[in-house]
Amino acid sequence: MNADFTKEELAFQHEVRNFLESEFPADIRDKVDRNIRLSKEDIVRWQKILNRQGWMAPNWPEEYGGTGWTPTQKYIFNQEMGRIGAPEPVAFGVKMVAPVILAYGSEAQKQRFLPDILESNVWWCQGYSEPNAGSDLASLKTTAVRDGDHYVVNGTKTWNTLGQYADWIFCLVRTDNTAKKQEGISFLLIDMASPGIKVNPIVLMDGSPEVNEVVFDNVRVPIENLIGEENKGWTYAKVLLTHERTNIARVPYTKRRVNELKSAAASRADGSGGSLADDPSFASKVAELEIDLLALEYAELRTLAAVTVGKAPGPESSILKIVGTEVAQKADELFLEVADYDALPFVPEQFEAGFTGAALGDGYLASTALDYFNHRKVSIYGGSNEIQKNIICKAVLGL
Amino acid sequence: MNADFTKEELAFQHEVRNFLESEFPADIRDKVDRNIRLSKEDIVRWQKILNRQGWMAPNWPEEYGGTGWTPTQKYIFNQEMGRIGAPEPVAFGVKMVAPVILAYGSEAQKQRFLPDILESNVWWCQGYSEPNAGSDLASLKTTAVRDGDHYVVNGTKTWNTLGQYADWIFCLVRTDNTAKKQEGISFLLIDMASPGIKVNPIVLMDGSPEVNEVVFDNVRVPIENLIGEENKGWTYAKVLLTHERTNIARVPYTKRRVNELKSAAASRADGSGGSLADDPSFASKVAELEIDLLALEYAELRTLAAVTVGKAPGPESSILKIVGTEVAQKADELFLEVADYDALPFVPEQFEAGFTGAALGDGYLASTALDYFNHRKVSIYGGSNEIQKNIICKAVLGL
Amino acid sequence: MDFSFTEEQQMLQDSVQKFVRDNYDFETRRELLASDRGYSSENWNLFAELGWLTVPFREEDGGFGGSAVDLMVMMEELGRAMVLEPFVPTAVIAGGLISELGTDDQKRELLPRIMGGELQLACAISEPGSRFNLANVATRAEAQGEKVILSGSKVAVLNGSHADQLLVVARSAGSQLERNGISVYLVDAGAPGVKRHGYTNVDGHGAAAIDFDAVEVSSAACLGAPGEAYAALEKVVDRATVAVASEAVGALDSLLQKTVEYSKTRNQFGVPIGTFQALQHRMADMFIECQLARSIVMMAAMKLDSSAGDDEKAKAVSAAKSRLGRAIFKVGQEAIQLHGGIGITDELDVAHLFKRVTAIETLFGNTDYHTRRFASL
Amino acid sequence: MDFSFTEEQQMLQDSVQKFVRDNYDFETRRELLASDRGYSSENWNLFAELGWLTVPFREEDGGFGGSAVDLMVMMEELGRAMVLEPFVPTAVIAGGLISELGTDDQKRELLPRIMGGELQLACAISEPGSRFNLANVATRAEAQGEKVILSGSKVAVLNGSHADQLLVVARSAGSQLERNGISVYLVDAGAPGVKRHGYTNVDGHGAAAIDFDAVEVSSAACLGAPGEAYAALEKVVDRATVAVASEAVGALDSLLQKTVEYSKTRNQFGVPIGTFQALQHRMADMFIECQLARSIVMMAAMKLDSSAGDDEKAKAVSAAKSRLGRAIFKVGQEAIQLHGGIGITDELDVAHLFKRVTAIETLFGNTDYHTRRFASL
Repeated sequence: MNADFTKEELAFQHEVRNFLESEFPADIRDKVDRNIRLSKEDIVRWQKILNRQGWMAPNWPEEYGGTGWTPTQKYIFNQEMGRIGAPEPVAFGVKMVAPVILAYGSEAQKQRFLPDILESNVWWCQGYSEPNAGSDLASLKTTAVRDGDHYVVNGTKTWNTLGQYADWIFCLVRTDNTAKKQEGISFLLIDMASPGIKVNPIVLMDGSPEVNEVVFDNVRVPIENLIGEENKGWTYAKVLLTHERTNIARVPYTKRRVNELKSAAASRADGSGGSLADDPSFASKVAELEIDLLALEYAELRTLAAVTVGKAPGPESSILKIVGTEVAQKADELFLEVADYDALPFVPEQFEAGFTGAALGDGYLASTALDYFNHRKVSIYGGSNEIQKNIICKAVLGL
Repeated sequence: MNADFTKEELAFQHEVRNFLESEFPADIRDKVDRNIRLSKEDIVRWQKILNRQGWMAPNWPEEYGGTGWTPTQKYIFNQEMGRIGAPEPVAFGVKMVAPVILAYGSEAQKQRFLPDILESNVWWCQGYSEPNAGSDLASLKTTAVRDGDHYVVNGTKTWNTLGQYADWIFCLVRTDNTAKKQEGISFLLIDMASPGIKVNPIVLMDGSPEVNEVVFDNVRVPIENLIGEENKGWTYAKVLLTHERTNIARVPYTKRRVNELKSAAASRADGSGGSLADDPSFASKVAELEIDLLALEYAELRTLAAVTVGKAPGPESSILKIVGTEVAQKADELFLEVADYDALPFVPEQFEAGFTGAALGDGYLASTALDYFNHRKVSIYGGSNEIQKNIICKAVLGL
Repeated sequence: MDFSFTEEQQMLQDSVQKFVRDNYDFETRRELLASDRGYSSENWNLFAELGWLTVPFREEDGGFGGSAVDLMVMMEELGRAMVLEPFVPTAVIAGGLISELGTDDQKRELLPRIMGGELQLACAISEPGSRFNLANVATRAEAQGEKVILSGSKVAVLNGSHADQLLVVARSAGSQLERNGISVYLVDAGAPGVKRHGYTNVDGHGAAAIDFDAVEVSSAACLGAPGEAYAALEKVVDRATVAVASEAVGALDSLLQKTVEYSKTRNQFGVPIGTFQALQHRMADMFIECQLARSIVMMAAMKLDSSAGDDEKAKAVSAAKSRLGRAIFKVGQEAIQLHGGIGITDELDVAHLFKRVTAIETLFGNTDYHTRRFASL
Repeated sequence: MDFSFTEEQQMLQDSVQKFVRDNYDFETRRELLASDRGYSSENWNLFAELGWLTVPFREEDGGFGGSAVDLMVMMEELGRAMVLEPFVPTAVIAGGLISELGTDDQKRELLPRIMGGELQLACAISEPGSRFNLANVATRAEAQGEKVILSGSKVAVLNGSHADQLLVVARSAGSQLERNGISVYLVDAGAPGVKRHGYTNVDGHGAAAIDFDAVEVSSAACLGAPGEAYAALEKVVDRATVAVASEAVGALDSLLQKTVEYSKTRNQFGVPIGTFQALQHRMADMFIECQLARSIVMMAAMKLDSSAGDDEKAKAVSAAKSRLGRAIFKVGQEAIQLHGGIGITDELDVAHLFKRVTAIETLFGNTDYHTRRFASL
């Protein structure tokens, strides 16, 4: 056991840091620092820069454009990205649909879809959840009925994140109504430009234009867009869910949040002549949060190490989801405490580029209540924390 | 609504306080202050003093020796008892078996048993739990089989508190094996001197000689010792469990603990030249505890008020059990923090009267780990906190 | 000691319950939120007609009686339905300050107009960096003959954008953190030098940041004697704290009730999620939190109405707000979590209740502030 | 970065696992607890034979290698079985101080005897009122020519009642809270003026309160140079902290495992209690706590062995002990609660595990102490 980076790892860290410092666009970095929402164009521009460097898809096999990095290198890369605030590539393409295509798609599908993901030419979104299939995802009802060389898709998908930008959607659809609920599901890729698709925005309580409902009304999908075998979609989705847990704990992101929290507290008056950072009881709460984050980081590193020696990460990684979201939400709570009344104004447009109205309160802090509200989602989505606990009980504790 | 005591209530408070200051024996008070275990003789002596004053059984009807107090008076009495550290009468007689006898016993049983309880001539203990019937109390297996004008009792009762002192035991026994499990249970009073009864001490993890297992081997019990009807015992026990929740939250006791905690912290060095009480983060924890206790106290007062206007206290009083035990256990944790290394020595004999060895550490604090260990029981006994939550779910929330 | 409502309190409760049942369903409230003012002037007039605006005031001032328990009864019902009308800023805070500090003339002039629903008021207390410390006042009130010149910046002024008149907490003497030297001035919202930047809070309630740029008022605009306002300010803010705490108690009850109902109808894995014991016990915990919050807020209201001393009253209020704050985090977060995705959408009342109670956690001092205030008293 | 065990570490783990499996079942341990010493001298000799007593020491001193990770591997297995032998006081703390501070002569004289199992040592650090502050030393070491006179009172001296020799932390210069001026002296446990009051801690481990009443030692009894011991003391106590933290990680794992097993066999309401989802999720929470505690203790051990600076190492240790402390309360309390009544009896190993981890929460600084130390570094 050794906590030190090797000389090679240190050199890699140096390389990543140099690249990010020089290539992460200053205007995007400024938006991140000021908590301005990034546009689709910002995101795509940054992803194309990453791709030029060959770092768009560290999780892919090298032959398709992956990096061939060791788990420690991936860890270093994520740390450095988080340190500077550079956003990870949007997950739906590179981390969610691509691994399914890589594992179960035909060679033709790989050639057709993967390069556009790598080059950020096509924006993907996810069509898993439905209004009546939340934690019980397998109870989904969207149907795909074979009609000649097409499937005809009908149904409604929900909690579709950033679907307003999407060119394609990957869906779990029911192709067999007679089988057990997990066994009649197929994995289908659908062009969002197909006739019969309607995207309805869902307004969240923080006012963010982030998720949508996607309605399919007799949408015709060519059968060559089916991944793998019909009725095997659940298996594909599930295997990938278990294996693709890279950075699920989001340690680098929360580390950055905690650093911002500490610097906000340091410059924040306590109302009685001092600074909030000097308040021992607040300092203890921040210390506990940092300590939790450290424990989480090493729990993740242990999981990565297990992967290195060939073990599957296994259901223990449910811990990373649970604790990762709890720690992030705790940071939001402490931000509320720092911000006091500055947390309360609801002026979402001040986080959009080009807002010219008067800033309210301490600029950065003015989003704290909205962040707190928005981030309630993280313990709900991606398999709610309750579902993760069920997994631990069943698969780890044998209960 | 009015938080002020009336003139009459203030006069009553004065009366109680004067009585306790003059009549609570100094030697017993000293033992309480020094955390020395009280002997059976101490307890009986004090109860007889209370009884001389007519205050032994505030929960009984006046005709049998009750006080006729209002709920506010009972509250005041409990507060004052707790303030000075005077122990409440042992519950098994006056608060547990007596209400059952009062409600369901024959006049002959009342005349035979109640006076001895009032006068502390007979020590009662409880025979409810069994090794395989804990939270699922109704699954008890101790049998009572009719044989002429006797029942023959066989089985094992456990978690029998202070049974080593007891003259009589009240038991739930199974009189019908064919009925549904709640419906074959009877309520039986048994003389502990009966042949065939064996009391085996159970050593708890704090070393305290507090609980026992009571084994019944063909114990013959006269049928006149049956309370009410055969096979109705579960109903009797359950109705009383719901109604007899006086002081279940043990607010006066925990208030006293918190005061002791604060004074211990005030005289405790923080290791760096100050006192622990001045430590802001410790002070915040104590404040939270005091605030919880205040919330609990008013939750209890609201329940008492509901009783006054004729409502049954109802399952909401499960809150009092849950929060009362959690708050008391939290106080134990904070004591551990105050005591640091002085919490650790295991010298239980130093809490027995007449101990002459050298005291270890700060006298009072030397019991803190033992208290912490011992008090884990409070969230387990009397219907575990999990069972209380089940009651809330079912009876209050309709789940 | 007595825990029963008076007949008047019972009637008041019935009256508010009827109003919200008839006038304040979620859709109606959404329309109000989307309106310019963010609340309904018709409702405000109705409040006046129903006599609710007299509740915070003493009988000798023409009020209903003005007990904290009266306020509690009313606010709890308003809280259940998330009523938006600015009752606390106008009637409890501004009205309370006038009632506590005002001369007889000032009371005669202003209180009937408040009770009649003719006057919207806001009180400018907080400043950038003052946090919850009421003595932290940098806004200056400089006497110039018969005039007083007000200069400074105020933030988080509740109802600040719609108020007709403003009560401005300013320092006529002393240094920034001192309790002495604090005064309250009545200022016309449209007076020269008053710059209002109105906005809506996350809970839908209106507020404003207001700059006072050498605003000239008559020295008679001071409520009572200059420099003596601190004690009354603390008292009135404590009363407002109990008012919003009571509102939160009602809102938390709604959150619990809606969560329990949802759990009985939402099916997952073939059964209602309310049959899952892990979720059941969490709802039991929510119930416990609601009951403890209710109990301690009731305690604070009763103490304010009792013969207890000032410090004991302040301590009771801080105990309540501190304990309530923990309940707000716990019950609010669990209500959202148990609702799942639907709980974080703007479509559902649960999200709005959550936002309101979260805002209340901050209002007039957050959990941590009140825990320390409790410990220090 | 590397998370795998070396072959030696793997062998060490196997060796300890075999020992506790063969020699340390719960009944055997109960007999040891009831014995005069409270542990087995035969076991101690076996530790020496197996080479375990060399684990904390550097290779150049004849040791196994002395990495913190080595210690962690060993302590975790000892923790699972609640091994009572005083490995930490003798080998980690006293041995560590000799190793860090001792002259070559002192090391040559003492270390082989420790590793050979011939010497029991105890280190007298804490004093009444010193709490966890290692610099808070009132015990005086007064030089008188070639002699040094030690006077003062020590408490909570682990292994203090059975040690052959004592290491006494005393002040040869400076004021009570100063880091400079602290020395460590080797004192014969039977020396005139040494008054030992031995007792057993709640976890079954022996300890003593020891008074030093003008105890005379040679000035050569000082480990290394007088007045310079603080840094080494802090370093050694940090290492001992990681050792007992690792022991607790093993014990917490045992608590979880035993609770899960019990829940599968204990029937209530006709089914095993492990089928109740509310209890299942609480066991999942216990599992999470165990994993976080294990991860952060591993982090601390790895940091101690790394090239990190002193403050970073100290900070890592405090992070681990702080986080572990929370896990101890949570996992320990839940293990007892889920066992119900049987869990609080002395009959069950669960109660003994609970007592040991509770004691470890206090040892070398409790949760709160280490949270602040983390924040201050």
